[in-house]
Amino acid sequence: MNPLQLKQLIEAALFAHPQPLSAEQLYQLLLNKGEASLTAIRQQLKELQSDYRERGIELVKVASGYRFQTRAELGQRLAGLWQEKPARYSNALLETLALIVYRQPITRGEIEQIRGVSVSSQIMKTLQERGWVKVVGHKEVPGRPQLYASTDDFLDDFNLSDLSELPNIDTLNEDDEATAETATNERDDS
Amino acid sequence: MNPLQLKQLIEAALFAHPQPLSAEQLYQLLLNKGEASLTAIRQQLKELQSDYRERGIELVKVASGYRFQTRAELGQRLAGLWQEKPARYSNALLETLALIVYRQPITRGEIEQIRGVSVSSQIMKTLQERGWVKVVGHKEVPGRPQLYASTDDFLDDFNLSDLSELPNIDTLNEDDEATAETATNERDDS
Amino acid sequence: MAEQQSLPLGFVRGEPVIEKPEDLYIPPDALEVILDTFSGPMDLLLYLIRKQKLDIVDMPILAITRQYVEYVDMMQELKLELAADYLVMAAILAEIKSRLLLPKPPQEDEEEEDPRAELIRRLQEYEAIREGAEYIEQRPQIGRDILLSEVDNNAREWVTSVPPEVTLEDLTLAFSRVLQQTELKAHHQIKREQLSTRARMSQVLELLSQKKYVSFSQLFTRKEGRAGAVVSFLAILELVKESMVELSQVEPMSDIRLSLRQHNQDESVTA
Repeated sequence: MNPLQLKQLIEAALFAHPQPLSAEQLYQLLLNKGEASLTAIRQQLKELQSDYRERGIELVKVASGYRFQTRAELGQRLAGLWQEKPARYSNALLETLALIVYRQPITRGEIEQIRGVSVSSQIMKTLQERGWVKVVGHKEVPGRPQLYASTDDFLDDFNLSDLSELPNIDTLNEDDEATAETATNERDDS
Repeated sequence: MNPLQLKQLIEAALFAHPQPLSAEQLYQLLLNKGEASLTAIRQQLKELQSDYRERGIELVKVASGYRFQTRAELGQRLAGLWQEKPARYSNALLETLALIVYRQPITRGEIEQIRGVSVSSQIMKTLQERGWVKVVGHKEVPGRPQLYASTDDFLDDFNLSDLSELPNIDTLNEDDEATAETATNERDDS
Repeated sequence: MAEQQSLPLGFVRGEPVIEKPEDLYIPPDALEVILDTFSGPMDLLLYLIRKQKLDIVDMPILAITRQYVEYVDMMQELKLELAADYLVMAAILAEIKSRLLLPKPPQEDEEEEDPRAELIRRLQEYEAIREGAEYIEQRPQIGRDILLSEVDNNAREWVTSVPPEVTLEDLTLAFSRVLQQTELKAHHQIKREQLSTRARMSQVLELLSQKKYVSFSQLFTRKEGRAGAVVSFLAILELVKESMVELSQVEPMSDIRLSLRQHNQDESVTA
C-alpha cells in the first residue's frame, strides 16, 4: 500500500469511526499483514494533522486515540445548526398558566381541583423559569401551600400594561351559586 | 467574513452535521445578515469539493444537500472497523424498490402485476421504515389505492442527487443480446 | 460473470445441482433453495427462457410451459408452501399454449395477434425492472460502501434554547377550556371574581412577603380613585376570607394593619 492510499484509509477510518482510534487500532483493524508498518501509520497521522492545520476541522490526539473535531473557535457560529425551532407548550401548561393568571393568587391544589388532574412539578418549574409566574405567599391551611401569581414579565411578554386588559371570558355568568359569591364591582361582562 | 473563514465554517458545519446541508441552509443557519452571499457559499463549496478530491473523504452533493462521506472505494476496507456486515436486501425487496423508483407513482397492485407475485407487507414496511418510499396520493380508481413514490432519503442513501443519475431501463429491450447475457448473474447469492 | 452458464439450481449436500436442459430433474432438497432464489413466477419464467439462451420475444411457449409446470408440480408434490401466484402463471401459460394450438395457424407478420404478446410485454417490463433493481443495488450505499460521520464539536454548548411562543389567544383559549371542563363537572368551587380583585390580592400578598406589616391605608391610593379603592377593599376581604392575611388593630381608631396570617404549628405538621 502506498503512502497516499494509507493516508486516505486512515483519514476515512478516523472520520467514520464514532470513537477515537489509536495508531495501534488502525493497524490492527484496517491492514492485512505486511501492508504497512505501525511507523508508517504514525507518519501518516502526523501528516494528516498538518494537512488539517488550516481547516475548519482538526485532527487531535486525545487519551484513547485520534479523532476529528471541529475547531473550537467555530463552536459559537456552528450553534446555529442546532438552534431548534421553539416547541409548543402543552395544553396542560397553558391551562395552568391561564388559571394562575385569571384566578391568582392560587395554590397548586386549587389548580388541580379545577382541572381535575394533577399539575406536574415540571409545569410549575417551566412557568417560573419563564418568569411568568411567581410565589407570592402561602395559604394558611394545612401544609401552607404556596400561592402563585402572575408577574410583570408576564404582562410585558403578552404586551399588557395591566391584568385588567386580559379578555374577560368568564362563561359562568349564569351560574347562580358562583354569582352569589361574586364581588360585583366593575361589571362589564356581557 | 473573509473567504477562508467562510470556507472553514462551511467545512466544519458539514463535518459536524449529521444530515446533508444545502447551500441555502448553510446560508440561513450559519450567517448573519450581510456576512456573506449565497453565491460566496456556493463558491466555497466548489472549492471544498476540489480540496477533497484526493482525500479519503469527499464532499458530495446528494438530493438534500452537501455532505462529507468516505470514498466509496474504501468501503470494503473500512468494513474492518465494524463487526456486523451491512444488510443485504432480497431480490423481492430490490425489485419492489426499483418499480417504485422507476415507475413512480405506482400502486401496490401495479407492482404486483409486473412482478407476478403479491408484495409482502413486510417489504413495504421495510421500505417505508428506511424512509426510501412514501405515499404521495391515491389513484382515482375503485378502492383508491395508495400511490407510492421514492423519497430524497432514498437518493441520499444511494448517493444520488437526482433520479436522472440512475441508468435508463427503457432502452434495454432494444439491444437484446446484451441484456439476455447480463441479467442472470445475480442468482449466486445462496 | 463467467460461471453464469453453469449456474447451479441449488445445492444438495454442498454439491451444486445443475439443471439438464432436456430432462428436467430437480433433486427434492434443492427446491427450497429454488423457492428462495426466485422472487416470483416472473423470475422463474425469465430464468427458464434465459436458460435456453433465448430472447423473450422468441419465447418457445410449449417448452417453457412444460418446464414451468414441471417445476410447479414438483414443488406441489413436495408440499412446499407455494405461493398461489405460481399457479396463476401456470394457468396463463396453459391458456396461451392452448390458443397457440388452435387450428388457426399463427402468421409471422401478424405479431399483434400472437397470444404470447401480453406475456412477452410483461416479461420485458419485468426484465427492465430487474435491471433497474440491479442498478440500484450497485449504487454506493450508505452503511455498505459509504460511511458518514458526525464529527465531534462543541457547538451544542452554544445553543440557546428558544422558549415557545404563547399568544394571548392561546391563553384565553386555554382558560375557556378549563371553564368548559369545570362546567361539565357537577359542582365546582370556582369562584368568579373580577380579575382586578384577584390581581390586587397577589399584589398585597407580595407586599406582605417583603414587609411584615402593611397598613390598611397604604393599600389605597388616591390616584386609583374610587374604583381602585373598591378593588383593594374587595381584595383584602377576599384575602381575609381565604385565610391568607390577618387584620389587626392595636387600639380603636388606629390604623388597621395587614399581616400574613401566622401559620399554626399544629396544622403545618401535615405534609
